[in-house]
Amino acid sequence: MLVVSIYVEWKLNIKVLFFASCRDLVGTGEREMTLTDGATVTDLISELASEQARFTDMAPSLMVSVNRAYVERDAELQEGDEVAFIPPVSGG
Amino acid sequence: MLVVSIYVEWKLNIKVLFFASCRDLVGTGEREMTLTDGATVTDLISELASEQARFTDMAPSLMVSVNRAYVERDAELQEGDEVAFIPPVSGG
Amino acid sequence: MAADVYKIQDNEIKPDALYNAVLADSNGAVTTFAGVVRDNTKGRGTSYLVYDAYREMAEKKMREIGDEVKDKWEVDCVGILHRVGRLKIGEISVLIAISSPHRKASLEACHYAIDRLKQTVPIWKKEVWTDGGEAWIEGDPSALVSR
Amino acid sequence: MAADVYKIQDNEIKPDALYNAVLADSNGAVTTFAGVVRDNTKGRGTSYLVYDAYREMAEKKMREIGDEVKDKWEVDCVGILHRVGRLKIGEISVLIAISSPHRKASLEACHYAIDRLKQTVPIWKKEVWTDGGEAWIEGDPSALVSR
Repeated sequence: MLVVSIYVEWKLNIKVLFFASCRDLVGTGEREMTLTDGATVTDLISELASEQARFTDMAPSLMVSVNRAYVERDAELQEGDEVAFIPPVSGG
Repeated sequence: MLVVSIYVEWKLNIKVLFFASCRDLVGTGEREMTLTDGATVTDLISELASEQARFTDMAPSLMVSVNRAYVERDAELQEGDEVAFIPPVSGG
Repeated sequence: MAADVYKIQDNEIKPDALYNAVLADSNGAVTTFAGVVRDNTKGRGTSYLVYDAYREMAEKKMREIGDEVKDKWEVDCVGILHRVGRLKIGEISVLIAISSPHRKASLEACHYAIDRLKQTVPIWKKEVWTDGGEAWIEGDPSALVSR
Repeated sequence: MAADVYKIQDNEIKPDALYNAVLADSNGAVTTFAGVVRDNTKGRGTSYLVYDAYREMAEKKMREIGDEVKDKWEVDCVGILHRVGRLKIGEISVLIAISSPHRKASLEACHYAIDRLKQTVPIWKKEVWTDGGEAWIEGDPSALVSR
Protein backbone atom coordinates (compact mmCIF):
# COMPACT_ATOMS: atom_id res chain seq x y z
CA MET A 1 0.00 0.00 0.00
CA LEU A 2 1.26 3.35 -0.96
CA VAL A 3 0.88 6.07 1.71
CA VAL A 4 1.41 9.60 0.57
CA SER A 5 1.64 12.08 3.41
CA ILE A 6 1.43 15.73 2.47
CA TYR A 7 2.56 18.15 5.12
CA VAL A 8 1.12 21.56 4.55
CA GLU A 9 2.70 24.30 6.63
CA TRP A 10 1.28 27.80 6.53
CA LYS A 11 3.74 30.61 6.85
CA LEU A 12 3.13 34.18 7.94
CA ASN A 13 5.03 37.23 6.85
CA ILE A 14 5.48 40.09 9.24
CA LYS A 15 7.34 43.37 9.44
CA VAL A 16 9.56 43.80 12.49
CA LEU A 17 10.78 47.19 13.76
CA PHE A 18 13.68 47.88 16.13
CA PHE A 19 14.34 51.15 17.96
CA ALA A 20 17.09 52.90 19.91
CA SER A 21 19.46 50.46 21.68
CA CYS A 22 17.62 47.53 20.14
CA ARG A 23 18.14 48.91 16.65
CA ASP A 24 21.84 49.34 17.41
CA LEU A 25 22.05 45.72 18.58
CA VAL A 26 20.17 44.21 15.66
CA GLY A 27 21.90 46.48 13.18
CA THR A 28 18.77 47.51 11.36
CA GLY A 29 15.56 49.40 12.07
CA GLU A 30 13.29 47.17 10.03
CA ARG A 31 13.15 43.59 8.75
CA GLU A 32 10.68 41.41 6.92
CA MET A 33 10.44 38.01 8.62
CA THR A 34 8.60 34.79 7.91
CA LEU A 35 7.31 32.65 10.78
CA THR A 36 5.29 29.50 11.10
CA ASP A 37 1.54 29.98 11.32
CA GLY A 38 0.42 30.36 14.93
CA ALA A 39 3.70 31.88 16.02
CA THR A 40 3.57 34.09 19.08
CA VAL A 41 5.74 37.00 20.19
CA THR A 42 7.76 34.50 22.23
CA ASP A 43 8.43 32.48 19.05
CA LEU A 44 9.59 35.63 17.28
CA ILE A 45 11.95 36.45 20.14
CA SER A 46 13.37 32.90 20.00
CA GLU A 47 13.94 33.26 16.28
CA LEU A 48 15.81 36.54 16.73
CA ALA A 49 17.80 35.14 19.66
CA SER A 50 18.86 32.16 17.56
CA GLU A 51 20.38 34.60 15.07
CA GLN A 52 21.96 36.85 17.67
CA ALA A 53 22.66 35.58 21.18
CA ARG A 54 22.77 39.05 22.76
CA PHE A 55 19.13 39.56 21.79
CA THR A 56 18.31 37.05 24.54
CA ASP A 57 19.86 39.35 27.14
CA MET A 58 18.01 42.40 25.93
CA ALA A 59 14.63 40.74 25.37
CA PRO A 60 13.35 40.77 28.98
CA SER A 61 13.48 44.58 29.11
CA LEU A 62 11.68 45.06 25.79
CA MET A 63 8.03 45.89 25.36
CA VAL A 64 6.44 44.56 22.20
CA SER A 65 3.75 46.16 20.11
CA VAL A 66 1.70 44.65 17.32
CA ASN A 67 0.10 47.09 14.93
CA ARG A 68 0.98 49.96 17.28
CA ALA A 69 -0.60 48.58 20.43
CA TYR A 70 1.34 47.01 23.31
CA VAL A 71 0.83 43.23 23.58
CA GLU A 72 1.85 40.43 25.92
CA ARG A 73 4.38 37.75 24.99
CA ASP A 74 1.71 35.16 24.24
CA ALA A 75 0.03 37.25 21.56
CA GLU A 76 -0.36 35.30 18.30
CA LEU A 77 0.94 37.01 15.22
CA GLN A 78 -1.03 37.38 12.00
CA GLU A 79 -0.06 37.77 8.36
CA GLY A 80 0.99 41.36 7.66
CA ASP A 81 1.44 42.37 11.30
CA GLU A 82 3.77 45.23 12.16
CA VAL A 83 5.67 44.12 15.24
CA ALA A 84 7.97 46.50 17.15
CA PHE A 85 10.53 45.92 19.88
CA ILE A 86 10.39 48.83 22.28
CA PRO A 87 13.15 49.43 24.84
CA PRO A 88 12.10 51.28 28.01
CA VAL A 89 10.97 54.64 26.64
CA SER A 90 12.81 57.84 27.50
CA GLY A 91 11.02 60.62 25.68
CA GLY A 92 10.01 63.93 27.16
CA MET B 1 -2.23 130.67 92.06
CA LEU B 2 -2.16 130.64 88.32
CA VAL B 3 -2.18 127.21 86.71
CA VAL B 4 -1.36 127.06 83.03
CA SER B 5 -2.12 123.71 81.40
CA ILE B 6 -0.74 123.16 77.97
CA TYR B 7 -2.27 120.31 76.04
CA VAL B 8 -0.01 119.19 73.28
CA GLU B 9 -1.63 116.81 70.79
CA TRP B 10 0.54 115.26 68.11
CA LYS B 11 -1.10 114.62 64.81
CA LEU B 12 -0.08 112.18 62.12
CA ASN B 13 -0.58 112.53 58.42
CA ILE B 14 -1.16 109.46 56.32
CA LYS B 15 -2.06 108.58 52.75
CA VAL B 16 -5.09 106.26 52.38
CA LEU B 17 -5.79 104.21 49.25
CA PHE B 18 -9.08 102.60 48.21
CA PHE B 19 -9.50 99.95 45.52
CA ALA B 20 -12.23 98.27 43.47
CA SER B 21 -15.62 98.20 45.25
CA CYS B 22 -14.15 100.18 48.14
CA ARG B 23 -12.98 102.92 45.79
CA ASP B 24 -16.46 103.06 44.27
CA LEU B 25 -18.02 103.41 47.74
CA VAL B 26 -15.64 106.08 49.01
CA GLY B 27 -15.71 107.92 45.71
CA THR B 28 -11.95 108.34 45.44
CA GLY B 29 -8.88 106.16 45.10
CA GLU B 30 -6.66 108.20 47.38
CA ARG B 31 -6.96 110.62 50.31
CA GLU B 32 -4.62 112.41 52.65
CA MET B 33 -5.89 112.08 56.23
CA THR B 34 -4.81 113.43 59.59
CA LEU B 35 -5.26 111.31 62.72
CA THR B 36 -4.38 111.64 66.35
CA ASP B 37 -0.99 110.30 67.36
CA GLY B 38 -1.24 106.66 68.39
CA ALA B 39 -4.18 105.98 66.09
CA THR B 40 -4.62 102.39 64.96
CA VAL B 41 -6.22 100.91 61.86
CA THR B 42 -9.42 100.56 63.91
CA ASP B 43 -9.36 104.30 64.62
CA LEU B 44 -8.94 105.04 60.92
CA ILE B 45 -11.90 102.80 60.09
CA SER B 46 -14.02 104.61 62.71
CA GLU B 47 -13.07 107.95 61.24
CA LEU B 48 -14.07 106.82 57.73
CA ALA B 49 -17.28 105.25 59.03
CA SER B 50 -18.22 108.51 60.75
CA GLU B 51 -18.04 110.21 57.38
CA GLN B 52 -19.85 107.48 55.47
CA ALA B 53 -22.08 105.01 57.27
CA ARG B 54 -21.86 102.34 54.53
CA PHE B 55 -18.14 102.06 55.14
CA THR B 56 -19.05 100.32 58.41
CA ASP B 57 -20.81 97.55 56.49
CA MET B 58 -17.94 97.04 54.12
CA ALA B 59 -15.13 97.25 56.68
CA PRO B 60 -15.30 93.67 58.06
CA SER B 61 -14.50 92.21 54.64
CA LEU B 62 -11.55 94.51 53.98
CA MET B 63 -7.92 93.64 54.45
CA VAL B 64 -5.67 96.52 55.40
CA SER B 65 -2.09 97.08 54.39
CA VAL B 66 0.39 99.57 55.76
CA ASN B 67 3.31 100.41 53.53
CA ARG B 68 2.39 97.49 51.25
CA ALA B 69 2.29 94.76 53.91
CA TYR B 70 -0.89 93.29 55.36
CA VAL B 71 -1.51 94.29 59.00
CA GLU B 72 -4.01 93.53 61.73
CA ARG B 73 -6.61 96.02 62.96
CA ASP B 74 -4.61 96.95 66.05
CA ALA B 75 -1.56 98.11 64.08
CA GLU B 76 -0.50 101.62 65.11
CA LEU B 77 -0.10 104.08 62.30
CA GLN B 78 2.94 106.29 61.84
CA GLU B 79 3.52 109.64 60.18
CA GLY B 80 3.75 109.22 56.43
CA ASP B 81 2.27 105.71 56.30
CA GLU B 82 0.59 104.52 53.13
CA VAL B 83 -2.53 102.67 54.25
CA ALA B 84 -4.68 100.72 51.78
CA PHE B 85 -8.13 99.16 52.10
CA ILE B 86 -8.16 95.93 50.18
CA PRO B 87 -11.42 94.13 49.30
CA PRO B 88 -11.16 90.34 48.85
CA VAL B 89 -8.81 90.03 45.90
CA SER B 90 -9.96 88.54 42.60
CA GLY B 91 -6.97 88.67 40.29
CA GLY B 92 -5.76 85.88 38.08
CA MET C 1 20.74 85.42 31.38
CA ALA C 2 17.70 83.99 33.12
CA ALA C 3 15.99 86.28 35.63
CA ASP C 4 12.86 86.65 37.73
CA VAL C 5 10.13 88.96 36.48
CA TYR C 6 7.27 90.42 38.57
CA LYS C 7 5.27 93.04 36.77
CA ILE C 8 1.86 94.66 36.51
CA GLN C 9 1.37 95.90 32.97
CA ASP C 10 -1.19 97.74 30.86
CA ASN C 11 -0.35 96.29 27.49
CA GLU C 12 -1.09 92.91 25.97
CA ILE C 13 0.58 89.79 27.42
CA LYS C 14 1.82 87.32 24.82
CA PRO C 15 1.76 83.60 25.75
CA ASP C 16 5.55 83.29 25.39
CA ALA C 17 6.34 86.63 27.07
CA LEU C 18 8.21 85.02 29.98
CA TYR C 19 9.70 81.95 28.35
CA ASN C 20 13.08 83.33 27.36
CA ALA C 21 13.37 85.37 30.53
CA VAL C 22 13.15 82.37 32.85
CA LEU C 23 15.05 79.77 30.81
CA ALA C 24 18.67 78.93 31.62
CA ASP C 25 20.91 76.21 30.15
CA SER C 26 20.63 74.16 33.33
CA ASN C 27 16.82 73.94 33.02
CA GLY C 28 15.03 70.90 31.68
CA ALA C 29 11.50 72.19 32.20
CA VAL C 30 9.44 75.36 31.89
CA THR C 31 5.81 75.33 33.00
CA THR C 32 3.67 78.26 31.93
CA PHE C 33 0.18 79.09 33.16
CA ALA C 34 -1.95 81.59 31.25
CA GLY C 35 -5.16 82.91 32.78
CA VAL C 36 -7.42 83.99 29.94
CA VAL C 37 -10.62 86.06 29.76
CA ARG C 38 -13.43 83.53 29.35
CA ASP C 39 -16.63 84.34 27.46
CA ASN C 40 -18.91 83.45 30.36
CA THR C 41 -19.18 82.98 34.12
CA LYS C 42 -21.50 80.14 35.04
CA GLY C 43 -23.32 80.63 31.77
CA ARG C 44 -23.76 84.43 32.01
CA GLY C 45 -22.16 86.00 28.94
CA THR C 46 -19.11 88.19 29.59
CA SER C 47 -18.60 91.27 27.44
CA TYR C 48 -15.19 92.26 28.84
CA LEU C 49 -13.26 92.51 32.10
CA VAL C 50 -11.57 95.40 33.86
CA TYR C 51 -8.65 94.66 36.18
CA ASP C 52 -7.54 97.09 38.88
CA ALA C 53 -4.40 96.62 40.97
CA TYR C 54 -2.54 98.18 43.85
CA ARG C 55 0.48 98.09 41.58
CA GLU C 56 3.42 98.53 43.94
CA MET C 57 2.05 96.13 46.53
CA ALA C 58 0.92 93.64 43.87
CA GLU C 59 4.43 93.44 42.45
CA LYS C 60 5.81 93.05 45.98
CA LYS C 61 3.36 90.22 46.78
CA MET C 62 4.16 88.52 43.46
CA ARG C 63 7.84 88.63 44.36
CA GLU C 64 6.99 87.12 47.76
CA ILE C 65 5.20 84.27 45.95
CA GLY C 66 8.30 83.74 43.83
CA ASP C 67 10.50 83.65 46.93
CA GLU C 68 8.11 81.25 48.65
CA VAL C 69 8.10 78.96 45.61
CA LYS C 70 11.90 78.91 45.55
CA ASP C 71 11.93 77.90 49.23
CA LYS C 72 9.55 75.01 48.63
CA TRP C 73 10.77 73.64 45.28
CA GLU C 74 14.02 73.35 43.40
CA VAL C 75 13.13 75.88 40.75
CA ASP C 76 15.38 78.29 38.99
CA CYS C 77 13.50 81.38 37.81
CA VAL C 78 9.97 82.65 38.36
CA GLY C 79 8.13 85.10 36.14
CA ILE C 80 4.72 86.58 36.92
CA LEU C 81 2.93 89.16 34.78
CA HIS C 82 -0.54 90.53 35.46
CA ARG C 83 -2.37 92.88 33.21
CA VAL C 84 -4.64 95.74 34.29
CA GLY C 85 -7.22 97.80 32.44
CA ARG C 86 -9.86 96.59 30.02
CA LEU C 87 -9.43 93.06 28.61
CA LYS C 88 -11.29 91.35 25.80
CA ILE C 89 -12.37 87.69 25.61
CA GLY C 90 -9.34 85.51 24.85
CA GLU C 91 -6.75 87.97 26.17
CA ILE C 92 -4.30 86.91 28.85
CA SER C 93 -4.87 88.45 32.29
CA VAL C 94 -2.10 86.60 34.13
CA LEU C 95 0.97 84.70 32.98
CA ILE C 96 3.24 82.64 35.22
CA ALA C 97 6.33 80.81 33.97
CA ILE C 98 8.66 78.77 36.16
CA SER C 99 11.85 77.01 35.10
CA SER C 100 13.53 74.13 36.89
CA PRO C 101 16.10 71.41 36.27
CA HIS C 102 13.43 68.68 36.58
CA ARG C 103 9.79 68.78 35.58
CA LYS C 104 7.99 68.05 38.84
CA ALA C 105 9.25 71.20 40.56
CA SER C 106 8.15 73.61 37.84
CA LEU C 107 4.75 71.91 37.47
CA GLU C 108 3.94 71.92 41.18
CA ALA C 109 5.38 75.39 41.74
CA CYS C 110 3.37 76.87 38.89
CA HIS C 111 0.14 75.42 40.28
CA TYR C 112 0.96 76.75 43.73
CA ALA C 113 1.91 80.19 42.42
CA ILE C 114 -1.40 80.83 40.63
CA ASP C 115 -3.39 79.58 43.64
CA ARG C 116 -1.39 81.88 45.90
CA LEU C 117 -1.70 84.85 43.54
CA LYS C 118 -5.46 84.55 43.76
CA GLN C 119 -5.24 84.69 47.56
CA THR C 120 -2.70 87.39 48.34
CA VAL C 121 -2.05 89.72 45.43
CA PRO C 122 -4.09 92.97 45.54
CA ILE C 123 -5.72 92.81 42.13
CA TRP C 124 -9.43 92.98 41.39
CA LYS C 125 -11.58 91.98 38.48
CA LYS C 126 -14.73 93.74 37.36
CA GLU C 127 -16.98 91.68 35.11
CA VAL C 128 -19.04 93.50 32.53
CA TRP C 129 -21.67 91.15 31.20
CA THR C 130 -23.34 91.04 27.80
CA ASP C 131 -26.68 91.73 29.51
CA GLY C 132 -25.38 95.15 30.59
CA GLY C 133 -24.73 94.33 34.24
CA GLU C 134 -21.35 94.79 35.87
CA ALA C 135 -19.78 94.05 39.25
CA TRP C 136 -16.47 93.90 41.06
CA ILE C 137 -15.78 90.25 41.77
CA GLU C 138 -14.66 89.49 45.29
CA GLY C 139 -12.58 86.47 46.20
CA ASP C 140 -13.00 84.39 49.30
CA PRO C 141 -11.90 86.54 52.29
CA SER C 142 -11.01 83.41 54.28
CA ALA C 143 -8.29 82.70 51.74
CA LEU C 144 -6.34 85.56 53.28
CA VAL C 145 -6.23 84.13 56.80
CA SER C 146 -2.81 82.74 56.01
CA ARG C 147 -1.06 85.56 54.26
CA MET D 1 -11.34 76.91 16.09
CA ALA D 2 -9.61 75.11 18.96
CA ALA D 3 -8.43 71.59 18.17
CA ASP D 4 -6.31 68.77 19.54
CA VAL D 5 -2.79 68.33 18.15
CA TYR D 6 -0.63 65.20 18.45
CA LYS D 7 2.51 65.33 16.38
CA ILE D 8 6.08 64.08 16.10
CA GLN D 9 8.11 66.65 14.24
CA ASP D 10 11.66 67.19 12.97
CA ASN D 11 11.76 70.96 13.07
CA GLU D 12 12.08 73.38 15.98
CA ILE D 13 9.26 73.65 18.52
CA LYS D 14 8.45 77.23 19.58
CA PRO D 15 7.22 77.73 23.18
CA ASP D 16 3.88 79.15 21.98
CA ALA D 17 3.42 76.62 19.15
CA LEU D 18 0.27 75.09 20.66
CA TYR D 19 -1.26 78.07 22.43
CA ASN D 20 -3.58 79.34 19.70
CA ALA D 21 -4.45 75.81 18.61
CA VAL D 22 -5.88 74.79 21.98
CA LEU D 23 -7.51 78.07 23.07
CA ALA D 24 -11.26 78.58 22.72
CA ASP D 25 -13.43 81.49 23.93
CA SER D 26 -14.87 79.33 26.70
CA ASN D 27 -11.41 78.71 28.21
CA GLY D 28 -10.10 80.56 31.23
CA ALA D 29 -6.80 78.72 31.49
CA VAL D 30 -4.02 77.28 29.34
CA THR D 31 -1.19 75.36 31.00
CA THR D 32 1.89 74.68 28.89
CA PHE D 33 4.76 72.38 29.73
CA ALA D 34 8.01 72.61 27.79
CA GLY D 35 10.65 69.93 28.18
CA VAL D 36 13.99 71.48 27.30
CA VAL D 37 17.45 70.04 26.58
CA ARG D 38 19.44 70.62 29.76
CA ASP D 39 23.20 71.18 29.71
CA ASN D 40 23.95 68.33 32.12
CA THR D 41 22.70 65.08 33.63
CA LYS D 42 23.69 64.71 37.27
CA GLY D 43 26.64 66.98 36.61
CA ARG D 44 27.95 65.25 33.46
CA GLY D 45 28.03 67.81 30.66
CA THR D 46 25.64 67.22 27.77
CA SER D 47 26.77 68.15 24.26
CA TYR D 48 23.48 67.42 22.48
CA LEU D 49 20.62 64.92 22.42
CA VAL D 50 19.24 62.72 19.67
CA TYR D 51 15.59 61.66 19.88
CA ASP D 52 14.24 58.64 18.03
CA ALA D 53 10.55 57.76 17.83
CA TYR D 54 8.25 55.08 16.50
CA ARG D 55 6.36 57.91 14.88
CA GLU D 56 2.99 56.41 14.04
CA MET D 57 2.64 54.61 17.36
CA ALA D 58 3.96 57.62 19.30
CA GLU D 59 1.29 59.88 17.81
CA LYS D 60 -1.32 57.21 18.58
CA LYS D 61 -0.17 56.92 22.21
CA MET D 62 -0.11 60.72 22.58
CA ARG D 63 -3.71 60.84 21.36
CA GLU D 64 -4.58 58.13 23.92
CA ILE D 65 -3.07 60.33 26.64
CA GLY D 66 -5.19 63.24 25.42
CA ASP D 67 -8.32 61.07 25.51
CA GLU D 68 -7.45 59.79 28.98
CA VAL D 69 -6.91 63.35 30.23
CA LYS D 70 -10.30 64.40 28.87
CA ASP D 71 -11.94 61.51 30.71
CA LYS D 72 -10.34 62.50 34.01
CA TRP D 73 -10.57 66.30 33.92
CA GLU D 74 -12.87 68.93 32.49
CA VAL D 75 -10.43 70.14 29.87
CA ASP D 76 -11.19 71.40 26.40
CA CYS D 77 -8.25 70.82 24.04
CA VAL D 78 -4.98 68.95 24.34
CA GLY D 79 -1.89 69.53 22.23
CA ILE D 80 1.27 67.42 22.38
CA LEU D 81 4.32 67.92 20.17
CA HIS D 82 7.53 65.90 20.41
CA ARG D 83 10.59 66.59 18.38
CA VAL D 84 12.98 63.98 16.94
CA GLY D 85 16.50 64.21 15.56
CA ARG D 86 19.41 66.14 16.98
CA LEU D 87 18.62 68.81 19.59
CA LYS D 88 20.87 71.48 21.07
CA ILE D 89 20.95 72.71 24.67
CA GLY D 90 17.96 74.97 25.31
CA GLU D 91 15.81 73.55 22.51
CA ILE D 92 12.35 72.18 23.26
CA SER D 93 12.01 68.40 23.01
CA VAL D 94 8.38 68.14 24.11
CA LEU D 95 5.57 70.67 24.40
CA ILE D 96 2.19 70.01 26.00
CA ALA D 97 -0.59 72.60 26.16
CA ILE D 98 -4.01 72.01 27.71
CA SER D 99 -6.92 74.42 27.83
CA SER D 100 -9.83 74.34 30.26
CA PRO D 101 -12.61 76.56 31.57
CA HIS D 102 -11.04 76.59 35.08
CA ARG D 103 -7.40 76.52 36.06
CA LYS D 104 -7.17 73.41 38.22
CA ALA D 105 -8.11 71.04 35.40
CA SER D 106 -5.50 72.28 32.94
CA LEU D 107 -2.76 72.36 35.61
CA GLU D 108 -3.39 68.84 36.88
CA ALA D 109 -4.00 67.43 33.40
CA CYS D 110 -0.76 68.91 32.07
CA HIS D 111 1.24 67.36 34.91
CA TYR D 112 -0.42 64.01 34.32
CA ALA D 113 0.10 64.15 30.56
CA ILE D 114 3.87 64.66 30.73
CA ASP D 115 4.24 61.91 33.37
CA ARG D 116 2.21 59.57 31.18
CA LEU D 117 4.14 60.50 28.03
CA LYS D 118 7.34 59.44 29.74
CA GLN D 119 5.80 56.04 30.51
CA THR D 120 3.95 55.00 27.40
CA VAL D 121 5.02 56.91 24.29
CA PRO D 122 7.66 55.09 22.19
CA ILE D 123 10.32 57.79 22.02
CA TRP D 124 13.96 57.42 23.04
CA LYS D 125 16.67 59.85 23.94
CA LYS D 126 20.35 59.39 23.24
CA GLU D 127 22.65 61.57 25.32
CA VAL D 128 25.90 62.68 23.77
CA TRP D 129 28.13 64.05 26.49
CA THR D 130 30.82 66.70 26.30
CA ASP D 131 33.36 64.05 27.38
CA GLY D 132 32.70 62.18 24.12
CA GLY D 133 30.57 59.38 25.58
CA GLU D 134 27.08 58.63 24.35
CA ALA D 135 24.26 56.29 25.31
CA TRP D 136 20.62 55.58 24.71
CA ILE D 137 18.77 56.48 27.90
CA GLU D 138 16.30 53.88 29.10
CA GLY D 139 13.32 54.72 31.27
CA ASP D 140 12.03 52.60 34.11
CA PRO D 141 10.52 49.43 32.57
CA SER D 142 8.19 49.01 35.56
CA ALA D 143 6.46 52.23 34.53
CA LEU D 144 4.94 50.32 31.66
CA VAL D 145 3.22 47.70 33.79
CA SER D 146 0.07 49.76 33.56
CA ARG D 147 -0.12 50.74 29.94
